[in-house]
Amino acid sequence: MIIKIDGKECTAQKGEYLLSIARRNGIEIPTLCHSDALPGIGSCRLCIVEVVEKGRSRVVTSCIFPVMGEIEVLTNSKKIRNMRKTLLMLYLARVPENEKIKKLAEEYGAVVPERFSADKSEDCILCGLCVKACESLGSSAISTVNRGVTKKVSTPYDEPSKECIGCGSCAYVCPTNAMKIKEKDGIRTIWNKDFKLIKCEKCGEYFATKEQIEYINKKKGFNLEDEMLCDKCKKKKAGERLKEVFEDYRE
Amino acid sequence: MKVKFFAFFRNYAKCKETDVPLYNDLRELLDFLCQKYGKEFEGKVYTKNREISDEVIILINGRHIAHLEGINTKLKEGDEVCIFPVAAGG
Amino acid sequence: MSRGKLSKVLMISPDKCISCRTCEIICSFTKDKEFNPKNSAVSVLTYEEALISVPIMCMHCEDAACEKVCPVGAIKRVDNAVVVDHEKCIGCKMCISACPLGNITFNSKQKKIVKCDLCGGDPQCAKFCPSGAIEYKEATPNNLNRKRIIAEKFKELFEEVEK
Amino acid sequence: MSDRKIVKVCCGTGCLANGSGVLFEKLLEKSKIKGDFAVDILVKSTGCNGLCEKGPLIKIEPDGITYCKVKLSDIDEIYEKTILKGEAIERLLFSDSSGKKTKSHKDTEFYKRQVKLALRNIGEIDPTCIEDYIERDGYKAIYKALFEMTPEDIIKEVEKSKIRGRGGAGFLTYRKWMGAKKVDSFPKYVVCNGDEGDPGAFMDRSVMEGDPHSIIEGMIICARYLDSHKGYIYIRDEYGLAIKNMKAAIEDAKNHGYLGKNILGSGFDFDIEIVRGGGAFVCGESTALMSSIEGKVGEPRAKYIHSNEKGLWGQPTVLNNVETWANIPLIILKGGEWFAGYGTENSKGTKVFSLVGKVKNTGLVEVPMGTTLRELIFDIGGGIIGNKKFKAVQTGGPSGGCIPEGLLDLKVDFDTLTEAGSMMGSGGMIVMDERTCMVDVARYYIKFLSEESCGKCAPCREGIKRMLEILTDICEGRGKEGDIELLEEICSMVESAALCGLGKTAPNPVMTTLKYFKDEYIEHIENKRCPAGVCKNLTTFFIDSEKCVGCGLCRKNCPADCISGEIKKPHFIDASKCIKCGSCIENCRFSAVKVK
Amino acid sequence: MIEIKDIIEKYPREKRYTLAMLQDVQKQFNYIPRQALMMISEYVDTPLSSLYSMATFYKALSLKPKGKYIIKVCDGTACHIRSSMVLIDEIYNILKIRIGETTEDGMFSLETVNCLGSCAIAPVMVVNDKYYGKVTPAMVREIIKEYGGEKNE
Amino acid sequence: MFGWTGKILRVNLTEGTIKAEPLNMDDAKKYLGARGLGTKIFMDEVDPNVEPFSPDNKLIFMTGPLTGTFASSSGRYEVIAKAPLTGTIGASNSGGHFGPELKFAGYDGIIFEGKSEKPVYLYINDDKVELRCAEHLWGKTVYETTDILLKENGDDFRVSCIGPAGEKLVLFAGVLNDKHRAAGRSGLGAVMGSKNLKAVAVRGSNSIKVADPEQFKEACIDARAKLKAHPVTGAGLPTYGTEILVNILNQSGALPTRNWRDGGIFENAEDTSGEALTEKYLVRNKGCFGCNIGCGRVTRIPDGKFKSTGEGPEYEAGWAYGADCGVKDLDAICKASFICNEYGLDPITMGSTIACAMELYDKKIITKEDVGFELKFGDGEAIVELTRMAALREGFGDVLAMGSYRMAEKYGHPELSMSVKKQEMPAYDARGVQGIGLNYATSNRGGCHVRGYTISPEVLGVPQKLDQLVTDDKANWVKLFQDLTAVVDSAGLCLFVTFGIGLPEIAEMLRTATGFDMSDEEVLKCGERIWNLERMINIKAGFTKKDDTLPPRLLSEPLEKGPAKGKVSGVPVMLEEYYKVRGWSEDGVPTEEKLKELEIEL
Repeated sequence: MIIKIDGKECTAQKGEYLLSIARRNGIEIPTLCHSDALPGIGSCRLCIVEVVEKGRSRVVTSCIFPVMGEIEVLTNSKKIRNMRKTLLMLYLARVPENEKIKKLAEEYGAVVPERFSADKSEDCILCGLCVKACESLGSSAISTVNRGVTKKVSTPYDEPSKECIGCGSCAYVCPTNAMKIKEKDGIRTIWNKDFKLIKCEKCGEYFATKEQIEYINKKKGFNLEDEMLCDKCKKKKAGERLKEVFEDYRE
Repeated sequence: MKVKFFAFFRNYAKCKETDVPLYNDLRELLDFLCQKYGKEFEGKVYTKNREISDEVIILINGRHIAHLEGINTKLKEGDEVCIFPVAAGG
Repeated sequence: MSRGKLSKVLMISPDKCISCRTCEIICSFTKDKEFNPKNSAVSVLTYEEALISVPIMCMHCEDAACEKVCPVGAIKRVDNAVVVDHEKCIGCKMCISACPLGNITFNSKQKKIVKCDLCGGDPQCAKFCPSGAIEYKEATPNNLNRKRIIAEKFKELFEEVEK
Repeated sequence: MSDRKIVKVCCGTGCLANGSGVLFEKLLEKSKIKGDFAVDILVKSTGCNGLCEKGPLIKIEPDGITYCKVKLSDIDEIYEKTILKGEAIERLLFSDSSGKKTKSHKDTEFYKRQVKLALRNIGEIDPTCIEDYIERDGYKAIYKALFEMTPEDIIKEVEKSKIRGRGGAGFLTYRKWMGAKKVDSFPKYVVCNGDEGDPGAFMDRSVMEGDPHSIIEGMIICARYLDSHKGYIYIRDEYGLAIKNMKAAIEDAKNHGYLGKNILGSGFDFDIEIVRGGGAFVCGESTALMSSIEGKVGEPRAKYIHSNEKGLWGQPTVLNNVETWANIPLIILKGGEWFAGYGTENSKGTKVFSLVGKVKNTGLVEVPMGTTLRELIFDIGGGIIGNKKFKAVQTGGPSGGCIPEGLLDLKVDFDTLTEAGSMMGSGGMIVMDERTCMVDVARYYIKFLSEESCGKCAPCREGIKRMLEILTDICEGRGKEGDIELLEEICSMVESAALCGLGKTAPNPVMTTLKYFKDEYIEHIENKRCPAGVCKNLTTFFIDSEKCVGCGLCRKNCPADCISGEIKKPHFIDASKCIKCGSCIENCRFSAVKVK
Repeated sequence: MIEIKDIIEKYPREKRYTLAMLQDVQKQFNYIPRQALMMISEYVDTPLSSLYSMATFYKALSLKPKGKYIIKVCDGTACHIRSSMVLIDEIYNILKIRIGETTEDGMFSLETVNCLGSCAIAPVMVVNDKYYGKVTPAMVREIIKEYGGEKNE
Repeated sequence: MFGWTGKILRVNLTEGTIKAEPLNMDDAKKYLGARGLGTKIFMDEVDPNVEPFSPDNKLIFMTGPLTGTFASSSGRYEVIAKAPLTGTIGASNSGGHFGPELKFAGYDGIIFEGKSEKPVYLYINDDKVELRCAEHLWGKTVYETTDILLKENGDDFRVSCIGPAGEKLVLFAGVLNDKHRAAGRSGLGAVMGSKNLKAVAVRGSNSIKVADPEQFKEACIDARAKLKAHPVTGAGLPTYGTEILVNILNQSGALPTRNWRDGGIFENAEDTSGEALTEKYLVRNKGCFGCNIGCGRVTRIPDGKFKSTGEGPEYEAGWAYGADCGVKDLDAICKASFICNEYGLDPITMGSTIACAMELYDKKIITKEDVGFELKFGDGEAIVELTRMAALREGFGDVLAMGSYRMAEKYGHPELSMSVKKQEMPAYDARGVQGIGLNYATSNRGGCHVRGYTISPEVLGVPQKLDQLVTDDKANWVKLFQDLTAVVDSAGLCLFVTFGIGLPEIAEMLRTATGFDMSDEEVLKCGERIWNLERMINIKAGFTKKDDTLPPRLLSEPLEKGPAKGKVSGVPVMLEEYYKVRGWSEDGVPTEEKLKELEIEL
């Protein structure tokens, strides 16, 4: 099936999400809460586009809009740009110092009216990606807490979570870099929980939390306890072996 | 007369130098050598049009054949012909 | 699945490697359009005493640990390559810990997993290796055999140490 | 056979709050007095009659006498005079705005103009008594649906009725059902949305409390059509009585073979479970409600795939509102055409409204679609309390909007309300007078939404937060130039970009007040004055010495003791002490208290 | 004393009953003890975080103990325009608690609700399950007295 | 920022301060990078008359816009300072991996100022840049220093350092990186030593971006394909390394033998040839960063007393220790060359200086007493021992450490030094190859072949064959080669790419990398600009026309055999023409108009 995105003809499978069709065709639609790995959340609303179907235009969220028929899509119409601008104004009002949002806001010409109060240290836009990522790991150490304007992301009781393995996926998927992970003296601190990092037996570099290794062993049935090496040293070790193999081979 | 080979020409000739009968000119000598050392040698010395290849340097008594009469340079007894691949360094 | 793709393997010949790291440069460029050997999926390890350099990259294992450990299915076998879908990656780095060979790394600047994907069937490292130390070759019985011998020796060596 | 008197004591939440429970106990006690009477007394507690304002209400049948505002001390007299002798007690009769007394409530203007379909049984039956329901043709429709009609027949009737969902959006019910039917995936679910959350609306509560079987019957019919075997009724946890009555009704229905395995021997199984809501307005949104039933946080999801195709646990699910379900048995029993005989071109049947606010007769009313607002408010509702000036009527709850006087002749149906910038919603109708500040109303709704938004999507969460910030500032005298434009900008974005219905309609209260009452905003922002005298920082009350007769009522009612004056002489307000509660203005009978 | 375990085990081990369990616990204890959250988490095999999320999402649930008597003042539209907020002020005057707070002796908690569906008798106030309609500040004092409040004066 | 990283480190060794400064983009566009840009900075900041070992001399490390990219052979960086050996502007170029690593760390270059009180080394790990104590490294060889620094800081560091020779201010000490790669000539290692700067250790994890990635890649692929296809860069160099030239030059009669005394034919050339090296010593090839050629040799002296491994020797080193010293023992030649790397010396100057000493000895100007042992031409053991001694300034080594000119001068025979501007000429006899003589005479850093390698057309016929025995038109060729070389050096490429590709390919890579819209001609103009700037520095330092000459031997002693029999160098004739071609005055000074045309501001 062929759909038209910004005038470009794109082939699409029925039920495919609009955002991924657009991306596949090199059409960039801004989004903050999308990850291919995780079920669509549709919370950031930045990826809204106009869909014209049977002469009727409507605004849809491209990341979760399944294409069911031959439609025409406008990803960057004036209307959409204006909406994104207002939305980014609201985002920027929420996280005034966040670089990512500042950049996007600038792109869309969004300026925050002075009247809005703001917490300058805030970086979270509550998109919920971190929660989904943690869930996909099976840890679910964090969740959204409260609702409405008081909503936030946290661990139960704001205390160090038993489930958290300190992998940092939450920080990885976070579009605004809101997660504060501290690493100091072999201790990784995330969500108020301190993790002792495992030291590479060779180079002494800290490379993973004990809980991560346990996770791999327990949940995935591995046995990674023999020799704890960082990726670089593992590679060196493998290289060493290969070298030996080839030395033999050469002779 | 003497022909000296250098670099991988030694691989084709399987020697560093060889004494050959006198030939009239360079072309005759090269034809003889091609016959003697085979296709690979020929491929390096000649182009498809049987002109001297760009990839070979031939000196006759230390003079580059470009400054002599090229492939038609006459040869005489006692001449020393050196065959190099084009090479450089520094 | 195209048979053509299936029938090629990445072969390395450390004896030919001149440690120029062209593979690293082109690999990082292919992935990021920038030059940065630290972000390359292939690394050239040089052993001075042994007078040898080894280009090392993902072996695309049959039963890949990285694929198994990924919680979101971001690592999948595509034809003969084990490939990371970066859009799907959630950065838990389990694959890095799980890979026994250290062939998955993390680019902390770009926040990205770095792993060989055979460039979609046209590995650039092999294409531009000036010395033939990395080659993408038809899986002839000969080549496969060589690869197998090396793999076995490799395994042997590993097991020796592990035990 | 002795003369049988049926005493119906309204035990809806409204009347209970006014003490009807005690009356019922007392009457029940009285009825058990064994005496040599010619009458056989049956005392029933019924659901809400709608006229809560006048409660507690007691009806005595077959005499057709209705008493209002009954006190415990009146019971003996009622027993002696009315029950035993059939005499009406004048003092307790309903008197309308003109003061005219009416013997039966049915003769009042309030009732006369109503057409009770969804509310057909309420106030007439004891909701905990299934026999009452059966007696009034209850469960007849399922006999028809199970034994006489094919699923095709069922949907045809629903289609003919053209009934639209009473929950708010007004989606055609038969389409929803058909959509779920089409999907070849089982199980399928039937859900009743009883999470009535709109402030100012209580239609659903009263149906669930007063006529639970009608809902159950409606759901069974749909289940039969869909071949669904499981239904859920999602009820707000706050609705204690509704839950209790629904539960009892389900039990009774099971005991009578209307629910459970092999219903009435038809071989068809259907069961209903009650799920208590957790107290979240957003759970009235269908997808959020389903999440809640699944045991999750009640966050909505996008509806690009309709929930009738992928709903509860991803299965086809028909979700209808309480009032819709209550109408279904009638449609099956009397035919879709009959139902479509009521209402307007595109909105068929009747609609229940909860008419509240500054209107004389507050309560539940059911009228045919197309009745004008004026009829509703002035004829049925009896006009504005204290004969003050009507200002606006708010419909549709937080998702709706405020309709000004100029549109009073609007025929109320789904489409006209939407056109006016409001919406039908579930039927809340709040009347506002000149003492209502429209900016405050907008602020009130946005505040409500700021607490009730689930917070998932940014336009709604952040938009509402900022709108509230602006509106609060305006109400508290910190309004700035440009605020109106900013509000408009945010509104228009939130309207299109929010994820769910709640978010998309959240700007409505702001947009309609801005549309119809922009002057009030400007007055607040530019002149720092609240014309309605509601926004405390912007209000100064004063007493018009020309009008003040010195009755002292204001002084007595002033909680701040800031009014002084001698009897029969003009009074004064000490503005420095005034807490701007407005009790003086409410209590003055001479319109002498004014807002500067 | 009913134990948490008894409440939970009334329900099958299915996630969909978590809300019901939480509500029952809430009803029993006037809040959701931490232990209950953990037990439910284990019972229905659901992460603690998702239960915590629910417990903080739904207004009917509370993680902090509430008073013996929960005063709910309706701030639905109808009540609002009939000055329900004045009642809140009055309650503060009497009990010195604001919305969301509980008196020190643990007797009263004050909440607002967004419509109790009793708009016709606005403003409405509810103490535990008992409704009071057309409440005035003066009535507030009386009602609180009924429940043994107003000790302060 | 494309091509360049846009940042330069300024390290004040006196103060111990470090700061990162933005790159001047106007200069970058005019002088490209590496040699050009470094020289421009030198010009702007340093008095041309500065004493080389004064703290006021600055030592500049600079990369080019192509350094560290996919452009083949882009592992280059340049070291620039006032040169102790020559007193000219010194600019020496090296490959390996250090230069790219510096760019990956985020810097186009480093300017070292002043002098540290104690030995230090500069530690660079991306943004973390520190001067660290190097007392434990002082006295250590290049290999040892490198190993220690890698061990201390991690094996993904790259080290550029000096050996004992640099520390001891040997006038031809080099700066070595990756152990075996040298910015060898003109004594810049001694400048580094004079500053008490032992090493620079760098590790970088940043990316180098180019303006048009796709076009740039295309340009690089095109260049790589041409290099692969060319017989020199695709076959000759990879197979035999640079030593392949020994036999060719020898057969052409232009291999200077025994301090250029015995003409251009060395009877034992075959023993020291690339063929011999390949057969007996070569272990494997080695490429510098991103090199498509891979001319580097990892070599092993398999047995005997010199048994060891190392890299090289390159043709020039092989010649300096071989033909020039009359040595045919390849073991000794390799070993001596290895020691140069280990101790941080320039093997051309070293070998030539020994050759000069051998002639002095042969002429009995110096004796066994001076040297400590006999010093005859052809003595393999002597070249090894003297190299070590020179590096450590032991005994006669202290004399050798001055270079041939100062040594010969000391003994009253400066004419026996085969040097131009006191720097020893390399391995092509200017009598047998006329053009290269003009290049030697005019090279801005003294006797040098890689400022304008006319050997390529004159001997090898690349890109076309010129007659090496004539002087006609050589001025034009020399100018062209000098300017193009300046471009290649400044771009960050290896000069060897010019065997396979030319200006169009290089200019295209530069354009697509930097995004600057420059025509081929404008690129070449950059080269000319650089050349003239270097010339101006030398003029300001007091160099004149009389310095643009060759040793008298080449001007007056005709060759006695071989194809160039009877020839002397035609430099005096060619020089006049050269000045004209360059647009300089008769005295060899760039005219006002020329400087204006080239937009050189002084």
